[in-house]
Amino acid sequence: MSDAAAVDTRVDLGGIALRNPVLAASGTFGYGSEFEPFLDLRRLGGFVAKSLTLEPRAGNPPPRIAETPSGLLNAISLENVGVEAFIHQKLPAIPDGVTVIASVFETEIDRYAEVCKRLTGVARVAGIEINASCPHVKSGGIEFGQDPKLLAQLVRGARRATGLPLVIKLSPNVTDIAAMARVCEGEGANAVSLVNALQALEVDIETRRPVLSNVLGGLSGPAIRPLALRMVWQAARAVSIPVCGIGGIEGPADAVKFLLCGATAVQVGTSNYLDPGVAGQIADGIAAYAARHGVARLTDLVGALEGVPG
Amino acid sequence: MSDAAAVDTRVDLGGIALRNPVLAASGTFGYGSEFEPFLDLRRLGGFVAKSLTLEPRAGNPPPRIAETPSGLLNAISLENVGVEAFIHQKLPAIPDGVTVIASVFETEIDRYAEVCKRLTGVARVAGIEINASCPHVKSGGIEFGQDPKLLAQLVRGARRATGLPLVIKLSPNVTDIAAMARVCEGEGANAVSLVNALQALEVDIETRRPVLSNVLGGLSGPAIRPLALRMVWQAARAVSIPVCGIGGIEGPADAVKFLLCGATAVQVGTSNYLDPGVAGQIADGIAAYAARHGVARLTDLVGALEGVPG
Amino acid sequence: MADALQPAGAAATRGLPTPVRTEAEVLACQPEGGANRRLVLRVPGWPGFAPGQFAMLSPGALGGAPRSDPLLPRPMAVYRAPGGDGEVEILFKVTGRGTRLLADALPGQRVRFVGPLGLAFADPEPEERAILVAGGTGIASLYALARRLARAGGPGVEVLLGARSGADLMGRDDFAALDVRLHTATEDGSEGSRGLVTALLEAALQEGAPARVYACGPTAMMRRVAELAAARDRPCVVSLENAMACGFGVCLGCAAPLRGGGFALVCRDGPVLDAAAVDWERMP
Amino acid sequence: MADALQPAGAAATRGLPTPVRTEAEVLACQPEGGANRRLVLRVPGWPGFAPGQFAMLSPGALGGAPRSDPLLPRPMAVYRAPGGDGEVEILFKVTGRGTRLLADALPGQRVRFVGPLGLAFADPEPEERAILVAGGTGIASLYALARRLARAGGPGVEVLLGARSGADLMGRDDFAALDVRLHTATEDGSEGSRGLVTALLEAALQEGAPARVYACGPTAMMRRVAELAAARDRPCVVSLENAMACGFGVCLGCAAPLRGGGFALVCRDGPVLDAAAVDWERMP
Ligand SMILES: Cc1cc2nc3c(=O)[nH]c(=O)nc-3n(C[C@H](O)[C@H](O)[C@H](O)COP(=O)(O)OP(=O)(O)OC[C@H]3O[C@@H](n4cnc5c(N)ncnc54)[C@H](O)[C@@H]3O)c2cc1C
Ligand SMILES: Cc1cc2nc3c(=O)[nH]c(=O)nc-3n(C[C@H](O)[C@H](O)[C@H](O)COP(=O)(O)OP(=O)(O)OC[C@H]3O[C@@H](n4cnc5c(N)ncnc54)[C@H](O)[C@@H]3O)c2cc1C
Ligand SMILES: Cc1cc2nc3c(=O)[nH]c(=O)nc-3n(C[C@H](O)[C@H](O)[C@H](O)COP(=O)(O)O)c2cc1C
Ligand SMILES: Cc1cc2nc3c(=O)[nH]c(=O)nc-3n(C[C@H](O)[C@H](O)[C@H](O)COP(=O)(O)O)c2cc1C
Ligand code: FES
Ligand code: FES
Repeated sequence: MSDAAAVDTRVDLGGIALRNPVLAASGTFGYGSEFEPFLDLRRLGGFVAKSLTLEPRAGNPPPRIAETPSGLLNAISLENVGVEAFIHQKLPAIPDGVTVIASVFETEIDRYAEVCKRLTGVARVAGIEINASCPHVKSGGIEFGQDPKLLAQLVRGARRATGLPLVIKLSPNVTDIAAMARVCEGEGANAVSLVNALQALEVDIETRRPVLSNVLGGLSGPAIRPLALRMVWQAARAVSIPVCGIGGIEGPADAVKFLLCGATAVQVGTSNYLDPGVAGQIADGIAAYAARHGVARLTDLVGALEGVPG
Repeated sequence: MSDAAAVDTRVDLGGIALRNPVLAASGTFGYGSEFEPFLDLRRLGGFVAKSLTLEPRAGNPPPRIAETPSGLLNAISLENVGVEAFIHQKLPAIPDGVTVIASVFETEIDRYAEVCKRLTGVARVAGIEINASCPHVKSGGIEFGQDPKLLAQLVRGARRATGLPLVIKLSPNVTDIAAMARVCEGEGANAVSLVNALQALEVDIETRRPVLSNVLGGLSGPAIRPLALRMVWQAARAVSIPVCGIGGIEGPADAVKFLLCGATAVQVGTSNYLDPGVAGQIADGIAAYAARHGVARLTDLVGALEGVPG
Repeated sequence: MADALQPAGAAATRGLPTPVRTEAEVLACQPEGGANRRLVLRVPGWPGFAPGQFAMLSPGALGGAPRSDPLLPRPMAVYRAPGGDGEVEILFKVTGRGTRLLADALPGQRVRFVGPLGLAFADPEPEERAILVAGGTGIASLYALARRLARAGGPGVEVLLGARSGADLMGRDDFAALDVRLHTATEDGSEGSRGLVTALLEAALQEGAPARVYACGPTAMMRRVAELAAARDRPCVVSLENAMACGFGVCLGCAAPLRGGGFALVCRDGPVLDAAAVDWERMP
Repeated sequence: MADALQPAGAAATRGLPTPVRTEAEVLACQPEGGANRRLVLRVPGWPGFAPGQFAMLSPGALGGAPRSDPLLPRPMAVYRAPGGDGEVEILFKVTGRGTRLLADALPGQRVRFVGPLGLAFADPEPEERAILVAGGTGIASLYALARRLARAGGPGVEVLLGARSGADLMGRDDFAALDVRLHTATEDGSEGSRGLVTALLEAALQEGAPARVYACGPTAMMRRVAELAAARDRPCVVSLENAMACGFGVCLGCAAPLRGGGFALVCRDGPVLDAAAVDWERMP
């Protein structure tokens, strides 16, 4: 079987039916339409929109980005148009036939829940991804995703607020990623996605200051891929809900690695900046790999990693 | 002041007096003499020898290493000549005037303690670094450095076993690195060093297997530098004992970044493989930087990062 | 914030070509005085551009094998696109790793190219003189505008170029070949008047006739230009050179602070912005 | 384990030059048939080498600016060092990212060089014929030995080279110019006999006279060579091509499993190892 077109690329991400396993990651794909000059969005499984808050938010002052070895450090903060503008201005601009997952981040659980409520029942919103990598102000800035109890409360709150497929995006800044995935499954999440950017720091030795105005930022890009692969493999072994793999995916081979490690779908992030057409090429490339290896259904690749303790 | 030779480069790492802040990291510098063709070891502050166990140990079967974006993934495991061979064969081969820190890793606390005892009183051993990134077999493979209670017991055991300056090398695979540093300080450690390699995974999509025979490995090299800088900055703010910064240092500028983030000294690891002379160049380069910026003592650079919350 | 209204009148937003994402072929990469280079590319499907627009070039993957370091593409103004065959010229200065690697580009090699991006310079009002002020790499951002205005005729085009020394003045001969009034200033006095280009601007602004100022260069220079223009209340637009990751409005990395709060995205709402709208205090 | 005794008699350990760590200058990088290249370097302070030794070359930093991807240096046999002026030749095959980048090397560029490293081939006993068996990139590792043995005279040197097709046979003309008996085998029969080089070895081993076998190539080939030599109990040494990070015995990454447990470090205890000491079952 060497015809990529004949490969069944469909996957189900916790109730979100995807044409293929390749999504664009939140915060790296804008609200979708920015990519139309470069890419037919229908070639993707779909995309996760920029994370939304209840109110529109401005971000951090510049500098917001810095380059690191094979990585990108960013501190954009909560900048977004707000949930209402998303629903009424951004969503309608997205071409039909494109699967859209909304992403939510907030500083308090009830606000998370409120944004989820507003998104529920909106046509075109196929599911909600909860960005748990936000500092919980009351707990002195620890991320929701770093504390099992906080995370459980967050998932519970979101679960109560919406019947939509609920994907919890885990923070990688933890000791035990498997435990966090289990918490989400226990609270009724339909899937988990990981990893978000890793907390990191870059310094300018001439100014003696952090490069980013926000001091700390999130590290993304190829540099973190081996860390993300490890966490995805650990999470996928720990839960029975689907896992969405994210981190440093540059091409089809990288996406296949995540599938083999147990990811049902993947998200492409930073690479969209470097090459706005790359996500489509990755979708095609995975099918080509499957065809080359006589794999009829991409779901047959999920968790097919060999030579590992059962 | 533009004369590098006039800069006072001496630092004190928890009772270990160093000619300059540049050490070579454990496991990347062998037992020292391997580098003599390439480098006068006296140009360094010193080096940390390959971690030692009570008995000699063979390592993992190949493949043991893999290349990742700006990184190196390795799973050498516990391979070393054992503490006795180190004392009687390796140490004597190290030229005089070179500061040697011994490194210890084991699978149980009493074995850690025993190795520390054997090293205590041995001429040439200026201090002991405890590698806390080892899986604790009894606790199902969690690293000593990942659990505050285990870590406390480990440091207590080592502290009882030796009066030598005790440096605890922290595992980066944790949620709260500052808390781990505080545990070490509380148990009487003289310094902490971080980071060890980050747990990671690389996959071969043709064989569908992990690239390393050991499945998981440790990620090191430039890719992890921004993560290491962040953790060093957080640890240095949390404790008053000296911090030794490690992770992805390629050149003098990188070393200076760690000093500014609060590291009293640094360790150069993976870069020694790529360029066996690099550690000496880094030592010289830091002094040159200080001279260029009119810094009389390198200790004046430690923690001198500006533009960060007090 | 991301959706700040794009400052009125600063930039032309209509009829801009749809950008392409492609592998451009290197036709030539020649020394151009000082640390400057002239890169000539063939861009498949090149849709044309409007003065002020830029492209993202990825130096990382140049050569035999893809690499992820350096990771980010570099923003470069479209200097000129002679002929309709997709030939595109970039003038750049070697300032760091990315541009140093770009300087190694060999004919036949391919480099990822995304562009043209951003908004374009709006023309002056019919009665306005155009005063173009550029320093350092900013010179490359103003050549296409100078060329168009020179050909359009009108009350006249004044071009003021500044650099550290004569050798650093990129594209000087190209400007000289245009029907513009060209003045240069160098800090070492090796060419034109000694000193900063902003001194030339002060002189140029003496003339009473209505004028519109276009500026691109180091932040400090653009800020000074903005002040001088404001003092004589001449409309002034600047082309900013913030660091960028994507170039088309999705990473939110290129934010420039605006007076009265919020940010403009230099890549999407600019790079051409109304100088009066920029909060120069909070510029990095 | 790391300190396993280095297999007796396999390699020469005495009088090896002290390696240098330096920036080598690229003098030339020429096509050499198929995917092969001939790289000529000038290595400052070159101390000479013994046949079997190798060097670590860092493709990552080639070109205008240092980069950390690809990170690791690549091990390459010292093919030849004509003249005493530090000129060093490397023959390599483009197999992946690193060698693809190395193939781009331009005269005048610099590449980090550490070497010569590893142990050298021990000479045969006076009465022994030498049979050199090489496949693919392994050919490069045996040329210097063939050259020395040919000049030394003795009972004779047989060189058996194998590759996929004739174009892939690196350095064939250099071998042909030596006073050795040269036989080639290609899988597609485009040159020499069709089939595997190990078939040539079987024939060569028919002769009764004492012989010592030297082999370098793909693991499967070396393993087969080891079996054939053992069957006729001829001493056999192999030069292994494990992946390496450092090349001088500190990363412990290049471990080769030994019969009876433990590992040899290919870079330090080899690359030349006694074929009978290697645990071929556990080789990756
Ligand atoms: C819209 C626009 C148009 C430009 N046009 C030109 C041009 O025509 N000719 C020219 O020589 N230069 C131009 N620049 C500046 C050019 O992009 C930078 O000089 C270049 O990115 C520096 O990269 P580097 O790797 O050599 O330097 P490095 O300092 O190594 O760059 C490291 C990182 O910082 C970013 N960066 C550093 N300085 C700048 C800067 N001044 N602007 C943007 N990003 C920066 C790089 O993109 C990279 O992410 C333009 C910038 C912008 C925003
Ligand atoms: C002692 C020794 C001498 C050698 N001499 C030569 C020679 O003279 N000519 C020649 O063409 N090749 C030689 N090789 C093999 C050569 O080192 C590899 O082909 C090369 O490293 C592949 O690098 P790459 O980036 O092109 O391939 P990639 O697959 O991209 O390399 C990725 C990683 O795998 C490692 N790797 C992959 N394959 C090998 C391999 N076969 N051996 C060692 N490391 C590998 C690389 O070092 C790198 O870390 C030698 C190897 C050794 C150990
Ligand atoms: C500039 C930038 C902005 C991001 N914004 C968001 C966001 O708003 N919400 C979110 O869940 N993740 C956000 N991310 C994280 C990415 O979605 C992704 O999890 C991370 O970058 C790792 O994937 P990558 O290595 O492919 O980029 C952002 C990443 C970057 C680089
Ligand atoms: C091959 C290899 C072996 C290592 N062995 C040890 C070891 O035995 N003990 C230890 O404490 N750290 C060991 N390390 C970790 C390094 O000392 C260092 O903490 C880590 O590599 C990060 O620094 P770097 O990025 O500069 O390499 C090893 C690292 C590598 C790459
Ligand atoms: S550069 Fe990405 S938004 Fe402007
Ligand atoms: S390559 Fe590092 S020990 Fe052999």
